[in-house]
Amino acid sequence: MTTEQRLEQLREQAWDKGIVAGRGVDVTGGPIPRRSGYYGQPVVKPPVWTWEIPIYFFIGGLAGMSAVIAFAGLVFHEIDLARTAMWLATIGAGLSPVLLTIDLGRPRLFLNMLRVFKYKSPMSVGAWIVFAFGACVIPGLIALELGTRYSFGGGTDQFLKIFAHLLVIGSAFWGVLLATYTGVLLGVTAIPAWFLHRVLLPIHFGSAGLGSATALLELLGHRVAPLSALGFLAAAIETALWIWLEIDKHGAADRALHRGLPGWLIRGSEFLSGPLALILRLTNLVPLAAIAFLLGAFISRFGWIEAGKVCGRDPEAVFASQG
Amino acid sequence: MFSLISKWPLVRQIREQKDGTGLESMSDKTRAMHARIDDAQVARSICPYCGVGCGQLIYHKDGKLISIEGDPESPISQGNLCPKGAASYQLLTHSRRELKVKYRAPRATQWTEMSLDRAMDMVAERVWESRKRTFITQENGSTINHTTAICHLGGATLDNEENYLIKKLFTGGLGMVCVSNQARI
Amino acid sequence: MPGLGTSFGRGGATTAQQDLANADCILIEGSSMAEAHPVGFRWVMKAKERGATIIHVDPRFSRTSALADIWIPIRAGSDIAFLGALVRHIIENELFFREYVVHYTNASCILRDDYGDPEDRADGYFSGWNEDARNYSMQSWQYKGEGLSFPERDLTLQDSQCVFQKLKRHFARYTPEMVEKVCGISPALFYKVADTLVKASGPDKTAAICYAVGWTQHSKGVQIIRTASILQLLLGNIGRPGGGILALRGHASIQGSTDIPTLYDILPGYLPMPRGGEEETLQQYLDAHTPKTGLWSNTPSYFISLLKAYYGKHATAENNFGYNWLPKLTADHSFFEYLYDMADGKMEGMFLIGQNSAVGAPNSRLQRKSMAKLKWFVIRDMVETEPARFWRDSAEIERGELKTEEIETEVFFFPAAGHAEKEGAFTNTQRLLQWREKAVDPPGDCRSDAWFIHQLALRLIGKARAARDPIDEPLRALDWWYPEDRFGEPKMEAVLAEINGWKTPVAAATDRGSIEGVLFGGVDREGNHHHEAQIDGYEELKNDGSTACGCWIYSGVFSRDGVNKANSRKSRDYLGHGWGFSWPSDRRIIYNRASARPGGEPWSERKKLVWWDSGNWTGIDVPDFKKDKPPDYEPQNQERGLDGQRGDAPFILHEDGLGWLYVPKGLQDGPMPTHYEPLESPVHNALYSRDTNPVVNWFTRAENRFAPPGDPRFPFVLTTYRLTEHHTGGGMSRFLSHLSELQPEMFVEVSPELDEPEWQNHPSSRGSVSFWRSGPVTRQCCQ
Amino acid sequence: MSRSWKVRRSPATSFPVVCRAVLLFLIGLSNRRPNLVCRRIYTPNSHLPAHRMAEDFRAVTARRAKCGETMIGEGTQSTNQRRHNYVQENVEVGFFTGPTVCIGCKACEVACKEWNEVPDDGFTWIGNSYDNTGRLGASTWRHVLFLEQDCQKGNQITGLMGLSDAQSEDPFRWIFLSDVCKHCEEAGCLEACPTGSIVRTEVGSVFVQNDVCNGCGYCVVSCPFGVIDRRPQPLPDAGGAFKCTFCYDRQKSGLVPACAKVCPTESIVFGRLDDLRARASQRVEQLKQSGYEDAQLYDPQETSVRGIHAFFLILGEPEAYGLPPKPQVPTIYLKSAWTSALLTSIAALIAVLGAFLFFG
Repeated sequence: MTTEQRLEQLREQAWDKGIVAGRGVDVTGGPIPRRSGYYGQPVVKPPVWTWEIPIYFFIGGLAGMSAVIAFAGLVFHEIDLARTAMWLATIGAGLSPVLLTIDLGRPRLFLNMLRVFKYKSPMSVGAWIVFAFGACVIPGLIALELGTRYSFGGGTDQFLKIFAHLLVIGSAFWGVLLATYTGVLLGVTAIPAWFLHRVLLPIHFGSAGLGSATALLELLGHRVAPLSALGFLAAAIETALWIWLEIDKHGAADRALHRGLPGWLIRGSEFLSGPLALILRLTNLVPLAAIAFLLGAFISRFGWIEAGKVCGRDPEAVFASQG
Repeated sequence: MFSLISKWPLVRQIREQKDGTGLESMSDKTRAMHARIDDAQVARSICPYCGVGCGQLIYHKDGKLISIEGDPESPISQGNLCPKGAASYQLLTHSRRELKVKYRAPRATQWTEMSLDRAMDMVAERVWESRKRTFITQENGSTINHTTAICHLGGATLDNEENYLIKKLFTGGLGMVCVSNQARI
Repeated sequence: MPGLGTSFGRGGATTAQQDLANADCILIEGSSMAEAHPVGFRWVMKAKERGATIIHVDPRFSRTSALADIWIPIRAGSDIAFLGALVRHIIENELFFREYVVHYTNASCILRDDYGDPEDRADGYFSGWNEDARNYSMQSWQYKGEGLSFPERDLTLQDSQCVFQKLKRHFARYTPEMVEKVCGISPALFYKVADTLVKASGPDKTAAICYAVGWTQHSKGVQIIRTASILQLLLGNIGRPGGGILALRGHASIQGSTDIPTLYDILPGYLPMPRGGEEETLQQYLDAHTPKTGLWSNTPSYFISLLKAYYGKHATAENNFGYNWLPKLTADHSFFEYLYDMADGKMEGMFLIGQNSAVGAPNSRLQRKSMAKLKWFVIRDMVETEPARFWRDSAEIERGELKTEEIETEVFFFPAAGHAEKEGAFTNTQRLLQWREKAVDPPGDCRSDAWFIHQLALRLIGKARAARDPIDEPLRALDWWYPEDRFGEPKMEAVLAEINGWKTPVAAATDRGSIEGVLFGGVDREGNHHHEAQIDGYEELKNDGSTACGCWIYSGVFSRDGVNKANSRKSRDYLGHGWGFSWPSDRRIIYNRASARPGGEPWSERKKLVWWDSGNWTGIDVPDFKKDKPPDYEPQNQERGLDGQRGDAPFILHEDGLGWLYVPKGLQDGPMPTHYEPLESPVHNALYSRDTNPVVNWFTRAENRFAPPGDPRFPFVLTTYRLTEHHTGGGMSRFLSHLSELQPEMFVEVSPELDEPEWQNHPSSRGSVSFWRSGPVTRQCCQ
Repeated sequence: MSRSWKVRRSPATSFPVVCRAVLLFLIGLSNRRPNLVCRRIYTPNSHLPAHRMAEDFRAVTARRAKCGETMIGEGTQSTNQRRHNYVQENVEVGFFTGPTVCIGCKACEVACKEWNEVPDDGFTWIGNSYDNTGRLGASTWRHVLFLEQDCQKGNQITGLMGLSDAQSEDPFRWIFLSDVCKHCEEAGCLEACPTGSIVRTEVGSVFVQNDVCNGCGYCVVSCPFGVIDRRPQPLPDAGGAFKCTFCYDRQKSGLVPACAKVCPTESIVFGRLDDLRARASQRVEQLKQSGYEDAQLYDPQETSVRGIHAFFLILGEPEAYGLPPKPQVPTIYLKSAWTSALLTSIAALIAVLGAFLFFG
């Protein structure tokens, strides 16, 4: 039935009875707004970031911490481990800018990231860290590969080795910052669920990065004791962070972390990379523990971004955080 | 090359020891920025919407409209406009404005385009014939000289001069009496 | 505007918007001024900032109410009861401005003994009612004495037949208790308003009233305005700074469209259209419309000058200046009447210029169906509005009532030029003519409406010259002399020059262009001698054909000095002298003689405007009075014209020069306002046995059903209003993204008490409004 | 000058859900209470200068500019109309916006979009009062709030309210206020921007350079007021971050920002920041004396934002306007977050080296 026919019916019904029955539904917000703030409108803006950013957080953390392991491997003559770790770091260093660029509103202006250096902007510092990390890791890997194969012989190899060592030290330096700065990036914002946990976030992202690097290296066949120890450590820290997060609640301000989709994502991821990984390691199911940890670390980043979105849309969270 | 590097805001920032939030980060475009009405001509006009009669300044350049703003010297509006007045630039430039004469023949289902001259000729012909058919010179013994079979309904955004011409032609010339306007609706 | 016209003399706002800032109290009723006239409302806000009290009386709590000091909810259509009660309150408690009322109003005039008031039998009828013809004979409404010009008066206001006593009696039952019953306004609120208004009036204070279509569109709109006029006259607020009644017009040139009307019953300058039968000859017409005294006593000069403007050299004393060429009225030819002709297929063609009758006019469904009966239909607009596409895309097509393939109507759509693409003048709500300069050429085939009329006229006049048919004589005689530009657009200043008026040629002169005050070289399109110098004002108009003037009240706008005053842009004072031209004769606050005491000195220093100073009227505004008539002037032996009016008679258009509390002529529905219910009111009249205005033509027919008053099937009232973000039918706002996004849907606002599920659909006897509240998306299907 | 920004908690109101007050009509005239006593009498602002008709109006307005009254009527002398050299002279400018004269016409929204060629952002009927804009965003740089509240506005009498003895059972007020980017003294977006696209201009405003912005989106989460946003596809110029530019291009040419120029009741006042602040505090005092007991300035100078260039006069609490009561610029979190990050980094280095040392 067309709207016009329906209207015609209504008209006749009206002429006969005066009143036409129908269904009514409440207007949002009216008569007087009962929702907090201005008709429940968000006070701050939720992040516009999409899937690229949590994946970048995961890959960046993994790559950064891989560079640290590579550095330790080099120092303690675990050359194979160091090489694999450097490969991971390099792949990560290559993927990170790609992911970041895809997420930009105007990818063609990516280079503007290096237009200025603003120490008060974690994004600017981060861009320079990613740049510096890439600048160390990629030549570092090349030097390492060439140097360890003794392709040139003699002095050149020696030079390459030293060069590789220096670059791997640099990689480790930038890598560890790459893995942790992302926590600062989220912590230094106006989103209550993030800034209220600005101390926890770098620790979490750091340990998740370290654990992920360890787990992936283990899955790639490097079943050595130091990695196992690091795996235990990371899982233990994640368990501790979970407990911290459960205790350090801020009511409405960070309820996005505990409720709904982001709540379950964070809780689930912490379970995977915390207690579950720990138990699996204790029961010597190392590959399973590694997978659990990787999965947890991966999901966790989505959880945190999602929490930011939910929290950003919630005016009460902002008011509560400023109460 | 050197000049390119020296234009790099980072270099400028380091040289001037700034934190990158100020003028050192401005692009050439920003530095050259100015209001687009700066070198425009202006016509003084009146807002076409309600009866308040706000003064408008119509900025135009090379036969193109650039912007419409309130006229600060108007004793009524003193430079202000309401949302409709503020949107009057869009009123004149929006994409759904019709620019062509359109004709619909009897029983046709579509418009056809037509030249302005031809349409005017046809309208004149229709008026002429209808008037001839329906003109009444006498009724009940008195001279009335009118036609009631052609009517006019005008909006109230027409100029006084346009209304004057309408009344002069339709009533004074053609003898139409069914002449009405938004003012009586 | 018969409401203002009959009360004061001129059908226009008595004051200027910026003068509202000087008011001590502003009563806004029948208007949501903040929403419909936001920029005009700035002066209300200015007044509020200066300490004035803003009162908004409206059924709906609108943006205006939100800014007012007092919002009074009133039942729709009960305005006369409320205002009438204020009148009663002021009279009963002796709160009126006695000196003003005694000297400047007709309170003291004595009525004939056979005058009968609706109060006599509480039936709602005045004396002289003719039930068969459904109209009044107005004989019994007249004054005692020498007609309207020299009535008998009792300055003590004690005579039981005087207007004041009749007014007192007429409103005697309009008590606060009655207000509570009829309007739903509690006595406490009523007294609050009454006190505020009275305290803000007097020699040192003034109050203003603003209204809009919330009054005028009622079946008794004229009488609501009349009640407000009575109130303002009693309080002494007319013609004084910060006082007056401001009629708020909804369109750029509504005022202009009545001053220079495209209306069936009046000619430019409010001259009545001649009627068939009783106005067969020019002399009969002039006799019927020329009073002895007042400004209208010069009607022959105004009318003959208009005929000279229309027919130029063809209008001669021998052919009665072409009076026979003017069509004569034989009936009501208003829009509502000819709509039925259209519906019946009697109308052959229609011009719709810049109007949207398929959306904006009453019973739009009937409008669209009637259009399909036309032979040809010409529409001019900037966008393809609903009337332009009634034949292919309308509710009737969708409903199957009309079929595109069966509609015989030929439709011509002409794209119109916008306001910046043509020149011309608008007359705004305060009678101010403001010129618009052309900024750019119109795009494509867009042309001004003047171009259209001009080109049509040239074609038709050409046909008439070729045809030699006697009925085409007026066309051949029509003085179409206008010079044009390269697009064929007539020069609008030439039209304005004709509207202002000039001296007609007396003898062939050689060098026209060099004579002072002759515009456009004094020649027509063929280069023939056409006109002489401009005139400076309507005072110069003559009834012998030596002057021509297109609209006498606009005379002076383009005078001998050759300055287009509508385009002057240097405002010298707060009233805006030097900016535009305010008719008549650049008077910004009209009837301003009333701003001085009868003796000529200002009522107070704070409220001074115009005063008598050493032999002349002078002041801030242009005096709306004969410049050198002393305040103590008295006509000795019934002189004619302005000399027949006293020196303390500010309302110079009225024969007696007085403000009319009581209107002895000019109104069909009674000399004093009486409360009637609106046509389809859900309740009966609590004051009189008659429910609705007796003289109203209901225009009832099958397609246009009405519910009788008190019909239990229709217990609710639906009113409409303008949103700030939109304009009338929407042709100038719905197509603009920046406006539409602000109010993208139609919606209905409902009192919470009535917010019941069945209120999803709002039916009336002619249609229904349906809206969906799920989204909450709303949609109105008009009528 | 008192920094009058403060937070007060209103007592929980127990007023019933009030009539929408947009009464289309009244029938059934029951429930009227007769014999009400007129208790509250409106008193005009007695301290305002008595206006004399005959005086030149510019002289009057010049005098009036010194008190807290609005600028309506100042004409070409109004700071909303006259040309200026603020950019060339490095004068800090601001907007002072108040709800007591705002009529909710939305001219500021339209004028902003017309001048800055901002696209429309959807035709959605939200149904929140008369507000179909919702909030500030990438394509909405001015937003007029329509706030319905169940309390009285000054001494306003709405229907029976304000006259009855028991305050009223149906208090109601409708407030309009034009919201805009605050142009913070310490601006979160400005500090966060990695590209230097966002800059502080000569007049103290915060300006996004559209040709530089690459749309990283970090400013979006760094604004404590939720103003700036990234423009989504398919709108023109999508991908970049946008917000109020303070009409920087106009200001460079000596023109007033479009929204202030257009405002019919001069509810938006543009001018020198110090002048505006002085005017604003006077205005608050004036309003408090004339019955607006809950009038306050919203200019958070005591928080880390250190004041805003576009500040507001509000009635009631900031939360109702969607304004954060204590906005903080995110950079205050830098220290703790970076400390945590650096300690984590050091700990990670030690842990890895340690693991290899002890377990290797």
